[in-house]
Amino acid sequence: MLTPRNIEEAAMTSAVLDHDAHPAPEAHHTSLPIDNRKLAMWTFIGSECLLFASLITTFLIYRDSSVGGPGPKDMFEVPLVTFGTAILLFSSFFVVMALDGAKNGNRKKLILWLSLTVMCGLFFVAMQVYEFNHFYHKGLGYSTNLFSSSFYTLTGFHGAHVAIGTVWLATLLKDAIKGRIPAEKAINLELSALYWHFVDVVWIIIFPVVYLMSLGR
Amino acid sequence: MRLVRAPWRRFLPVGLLSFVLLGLAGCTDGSKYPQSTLHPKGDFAAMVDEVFMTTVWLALIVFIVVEGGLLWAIWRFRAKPNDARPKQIHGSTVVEIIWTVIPAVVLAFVAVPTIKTIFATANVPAASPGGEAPLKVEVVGHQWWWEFRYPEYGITTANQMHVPVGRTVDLRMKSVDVLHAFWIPQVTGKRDVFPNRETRLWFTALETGEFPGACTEFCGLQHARMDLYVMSQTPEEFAAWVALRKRDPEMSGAASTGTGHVTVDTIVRDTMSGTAVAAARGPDALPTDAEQAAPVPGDPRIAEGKALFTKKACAGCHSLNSIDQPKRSVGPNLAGIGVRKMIAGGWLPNTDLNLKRWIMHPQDVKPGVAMKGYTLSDAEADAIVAYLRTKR
Amino acid sequence: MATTALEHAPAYQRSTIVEWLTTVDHKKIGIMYGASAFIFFLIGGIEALIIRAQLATPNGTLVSAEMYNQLFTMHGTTMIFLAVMPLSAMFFNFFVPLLIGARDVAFPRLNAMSLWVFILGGIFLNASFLFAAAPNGGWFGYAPLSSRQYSPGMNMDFWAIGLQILGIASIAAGVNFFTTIINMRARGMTLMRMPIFVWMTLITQVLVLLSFPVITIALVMLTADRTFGSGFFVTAAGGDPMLWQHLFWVFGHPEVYILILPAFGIVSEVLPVFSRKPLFGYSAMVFSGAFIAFLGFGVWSHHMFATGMGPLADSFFSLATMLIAVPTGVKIFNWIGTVWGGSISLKTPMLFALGFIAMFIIGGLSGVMHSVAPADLQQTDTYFVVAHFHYVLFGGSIFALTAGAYYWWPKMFGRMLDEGLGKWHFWLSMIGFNVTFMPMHWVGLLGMPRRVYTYPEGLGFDLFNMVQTVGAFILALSILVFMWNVIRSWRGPADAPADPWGGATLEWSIPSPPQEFNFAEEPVVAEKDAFWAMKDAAGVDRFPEPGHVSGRGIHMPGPSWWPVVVAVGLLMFFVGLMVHRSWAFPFTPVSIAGFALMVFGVFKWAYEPVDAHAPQH
Amino acid sequence: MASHTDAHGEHLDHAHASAGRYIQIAVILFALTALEVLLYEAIFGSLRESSGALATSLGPWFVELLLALSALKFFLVAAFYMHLKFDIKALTWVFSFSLGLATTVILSLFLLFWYNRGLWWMDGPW
Ligand code: HEA
Ligand code: HEA
Ligand code: HEC
Ligand code: CUA
Ligand SMILES: [Cu+2]
Repeated sequence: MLTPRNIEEAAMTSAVLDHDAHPAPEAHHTSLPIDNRKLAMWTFIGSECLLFASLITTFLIYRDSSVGGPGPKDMFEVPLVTFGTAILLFSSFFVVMALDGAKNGNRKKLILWLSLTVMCGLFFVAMQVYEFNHFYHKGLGYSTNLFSSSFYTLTGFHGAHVAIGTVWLATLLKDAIKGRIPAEKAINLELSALYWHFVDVVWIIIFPVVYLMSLGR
Repeated sequence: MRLVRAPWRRFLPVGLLSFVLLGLAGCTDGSKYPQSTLHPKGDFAAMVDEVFMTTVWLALIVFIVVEGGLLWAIWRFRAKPNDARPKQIHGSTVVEIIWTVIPAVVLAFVAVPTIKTIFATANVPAASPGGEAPLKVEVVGHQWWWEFRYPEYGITTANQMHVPVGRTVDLRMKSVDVLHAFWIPQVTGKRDVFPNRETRLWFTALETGEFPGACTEFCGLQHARMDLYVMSQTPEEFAAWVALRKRDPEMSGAASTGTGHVTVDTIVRDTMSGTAVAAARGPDALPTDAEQAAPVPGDPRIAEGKALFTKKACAGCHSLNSIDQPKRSVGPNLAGIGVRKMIAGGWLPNTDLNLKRWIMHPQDVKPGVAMKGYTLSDAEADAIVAYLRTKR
Repeated sequence: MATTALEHAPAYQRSTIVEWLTTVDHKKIGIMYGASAFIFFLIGGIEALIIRAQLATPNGTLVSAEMYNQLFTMHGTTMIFLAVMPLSAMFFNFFVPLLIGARDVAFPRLNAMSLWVFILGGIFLNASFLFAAAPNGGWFGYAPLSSRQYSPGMNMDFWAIGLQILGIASIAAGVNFFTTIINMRARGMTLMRMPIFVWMTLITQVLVLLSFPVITIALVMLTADRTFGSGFFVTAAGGDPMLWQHLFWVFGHPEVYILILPAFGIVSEVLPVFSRKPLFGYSAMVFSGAFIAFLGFGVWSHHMFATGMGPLADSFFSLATMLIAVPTGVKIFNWIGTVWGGSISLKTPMLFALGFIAMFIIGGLSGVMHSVAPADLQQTDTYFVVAHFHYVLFGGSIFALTAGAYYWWPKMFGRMLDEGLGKWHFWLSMIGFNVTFMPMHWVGLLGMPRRVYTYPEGLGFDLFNMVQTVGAFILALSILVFMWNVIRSWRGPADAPADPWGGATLEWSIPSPPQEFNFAEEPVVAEKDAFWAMKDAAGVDRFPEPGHVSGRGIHMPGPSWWPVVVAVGLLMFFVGLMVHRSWAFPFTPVSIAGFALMVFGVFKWAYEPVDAHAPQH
Repeated sequence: MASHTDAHGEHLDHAHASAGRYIQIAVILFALTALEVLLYEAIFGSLRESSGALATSLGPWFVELLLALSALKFFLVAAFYMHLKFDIKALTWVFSFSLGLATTVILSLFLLFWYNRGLWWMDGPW
């Protein structure tokens, strides 16, 4: 019933964000062949689906109900967002490469791809700061109208997720540089990578649903 | 154990009995319960009552069978000294299927009339039972009173809605502030009233009479005191009432033509502050007709009251004219206030004393209302009351 | 069953307060959930008593309209979020690991954080009374009444922000328990061998995880409206109050099943033990629970029949709602099937469990009456609804939680509660409860709206209300009896046996109260009702008392300050949102400091070895 | 329990999600995004003039096309980058159930609002 691999995985069972695996020799046994933290991350991601669903619903219902003020067509600029989208997609790719490095104990590879990922994160956040600022100067404050409030809330929530993810990945990068992410601790990176992909995937929805659709119809 | 078993056997049957008895009490004497949903006097309410009673009877059967079974099992299988270990049964697919299907069947008997009634009540009938076109009434919810407008006649009134018996009433409703819900249990169910969408409701009163109603969506501080009355009148009486309203301009004079009238959009609504003052007092006594004194022609207080009504800025919020009034007035229309049944959102009987108290200290009676105190002396208040009594 | 009694290793000494503040032991956390939730329950109950005293007679003047509105809002909010949910959480915490044969939950420190966030959030909500600004917009805070324009005071800020705080606690706990149950079961405990209470807990967590984010977003938007001047629910800006209602009830209806499913689970544990007969139709019980939860996501608009959604929507939600009676009926019948043919011993836990069934049926049937959309047009927002939900919430949740309390008390504290007082408690509850809430059906149908601080004479409400008030005080008396029972047991000896009732599940196999590590040896399970199976295999009715063991070699996670620190930071962050009104500088120093503290705490937490301060064995 | 562990045992090996596969997926993802933007530009944006008949024929399906393309991207990231394809099934269940519910909530609220606003006047005769 207990394979060696299973025991090894089980040995890593501990609190979310715990970078140090459970040191106990006789650790918890897990019912499924999967780390608790990974299951928890997926559970959390499931919960986040509903968070973004509520935000997207609000945006869709309110997009065209504003009383006056600028609308999507006055604001959105496709090239900038396309750039942001590409950045996020790139970063998803980078982080799987980093994880690949981590799992194979290839520290150089890990550090290289992980730094690229973090840079993408920073770029995206910067892009959003720029965009918000730009919109603001074009006359779209947070409370200007329904469109602006629901747009900023939705993309702001997403941006906050990106920011948290970036900080998390940066912390791991620091660990990696210090050599604290050996192959058997790749799970630490895997968790943040899952989160990061989810954030990317949400943007994959936001980009057409919020930007392109608002411009299109 | 002695303490335990005896009441168990007795309690639920007794509970059940009182359930039924109380139910019967509720059903028999409608006159004691003027706001009852169980004594419909309108077609909408009657349709609802019918489907409701269907569910009541079915529920009662389910209740008796299931609770009965439960009690029987408890009694029959109570532990006895030296009981052997009971037979270990883990389930039975057949039984389980049976008791999945039976409730589903029972529910079908509820579902069919439900859907029928949903569709039967959804749309305003094209014509009254008598063939007449429905009477359109616009209902406007305010914190915390009701405005009623009759576009057919161009008249407006407040808190007391007059309708002809037998003619379907087509209500189109909206709010000027928060959500409210319009409800007159004896004739129709409730419907929410929104600031941003028109909702509809309808009914045909099948009897004449006075039907109390209430606002049932929590709408802030004085939600409890946002009642209303529906006066269901014979067509002749109703026509007379309309004629009376149409005569208002002759009776009221310049002060109340509605020009310069404040509407909710033009005032700052800081009066609804949640931290309101003293507790409201109840009415001192029940009204009798005698307390609502009829106006005496030539009474000097009437002229004085008329002047005060303008001077004290009452006319800023209240109109005494019910014709062609602007929408969304801040205060209720006071045409007809002289004989209205209730004041202050339908809960103070309209006696001279109560009216005077209201005019002098509205914030004591109903803390938080938009109508603040207006420093009136006793005599001034009497004069205004006398003047308002001429508005019939 | 390890029965080797070894010398006790020298215990790591901390002061009691520090020990409880920093503990990550699921049992201590459970007890703290229970204690704080019970205090909140008393507060909510006292609010209810004041409500009842005000309504005892027409034109009551005990409290002002404003005070009354605060009371019922806080009563509803408290009972739901600060009493029933955390009381269930007490049982999740204490018993889920025991029932699945685990040493702890998956994330002990996250668990501690949930607790502290909950407690601080509850204190925050109730602190509003100190500012005379308790929430006053009803427990569902309908917009636009809850917007700044119509609720200018701090009242609804407390509500919106308080619920966000509590939501974070719930979601964190949801992730934790979902993971624990899926992944921490003892060897051999397949999903279909789990005790039904664990199943219901699992389903409840799914509901929490999928419904709380929705209200979180609604509350964020409400807070944005109130604080930053956006117009999500401001009709003048095009905002639609219907959106609030939909988002609230998309959360709100699953929420009521969050309140009842744990209760179903408790009752399903109690009935078999006191009938000495296994649960009837185990898998039907599991699937009906899952089905109820699933349907629970598709019926939310039955709270909105009066909004005039239109006949198609009304029909859909009517039918979907009715359908829930089918799986619920399956549960009821299976419970009856469980006691049927058993040997029923009417101990207090059993009385409450049976009382639960009897009362829940009534509440369920009035629920079905609500689901008839046209009939609901007469019922909604009247005392008929108030009757419905107290039958399911008090007669349902509270009765079952009480059954659980009596049942598991010996395991939690090593002391028995007194049977005689327990019976007094039960009968007083039963009578008080029905006297309070049965007449609400009638007074509701006779036209009494809810949320009215007073009502006039002449509508025929007077007698009913007086009776209800008397009932509420009988109910209060029954709670006092319970409290007395607790105090008595506290004073008495800690001599509860490990298995006082002849239990079916693993928690009864270990000493009462359990040692820190729960199981000296991780159990292996081969069947449902694992402990019964073990006893059967050994051919005994009861095992001899299990001895205490040293636990040498068992490593448990050590205590930690960081969960408390993060919780405090979180609270500060939210408190900071209360006091400012500008989009230009969205965050006050308090918020920023709180945020910094939180980030600091998270980092320390992340880098703290799990057993940094663990007892040295 | 044994059944759980063993049934999924072979999935535990992450080897078949190789770097090469990741690169493949990345290329597809970019192609899809480019297609999305191209569609937008062809139908509404700068390429509108030159695309002519194509734009008019695709115009009514713009939203559907976009959603389909995004769904595809979504699926690729979830399946390969997030390893759902290789991990234990439980994770796929957790995610797809939540996702399904989220989608249902969005759609049904959208539908309800559309239906309701068509029934009653939104600031109509008032
Ligand atoms: C524990 C909480 C709980 C539970 C379990 C339920 C269970 C149910 N509820 Fe309740 N409900 C609330 C808590 C709960 N409710 C609250 C708090 C409110 C008010 C919120 C507010 O406005 O403040 C509310 C309001 C509410 C409304 C809105 C009323 C209104 O405001 O107008 C409706 C409408 O359909 C409803 C229906 C139901 C139904 C059909 C069930 C069903 O799940 C019940 C199913 C059970 C049975 C039916 C009994 C057992 C079954 C049998 C014995 C089988 C045979 C039966 C038949 C064939 C009928 N509830
Ligand atoms: C689980 C939930 C729950 C529980 C247990 C209760 C319990 C009770 N509720 Fe509750 N109630 C709600 C949930 C609940 N309620 C909700 C959600 C609402 C809607 C709110 C809204 O409209 O927004 C509501 C509304 C509500 C109303 C309607 C108010 C209105 O619409 O105007 C009333 C009126 O009678 C009422 C009464 C009671 C009573 C008498 C109890 C009793 O059962 C209480 C029994 C408990 C006690 C009596 C406590 C014991 C205390 C002591 C013994 C004193 C000890 C003292 C010290 C140690 C100092 N409740
Ligand atoms: C700021 C606007 C305002 C002013 C000024 C004002 N009122 Fe009012 N009045 C109201 C409102 C609003 C109500 C409805 C209050 C309620 O019941 O909630 C009301 C109600 C009334 C009623 C009861 C009507 C009914 O059917 O319930 C009377 C009578 C009345 N006012 C008379 C007066 C008199 C006399 C004055 C001048 C001394 C006056 N009002 C000044 C706003 C005003
Ligand atoms: Cu208006 Cu309640
Ligand atoms: Cu519900």
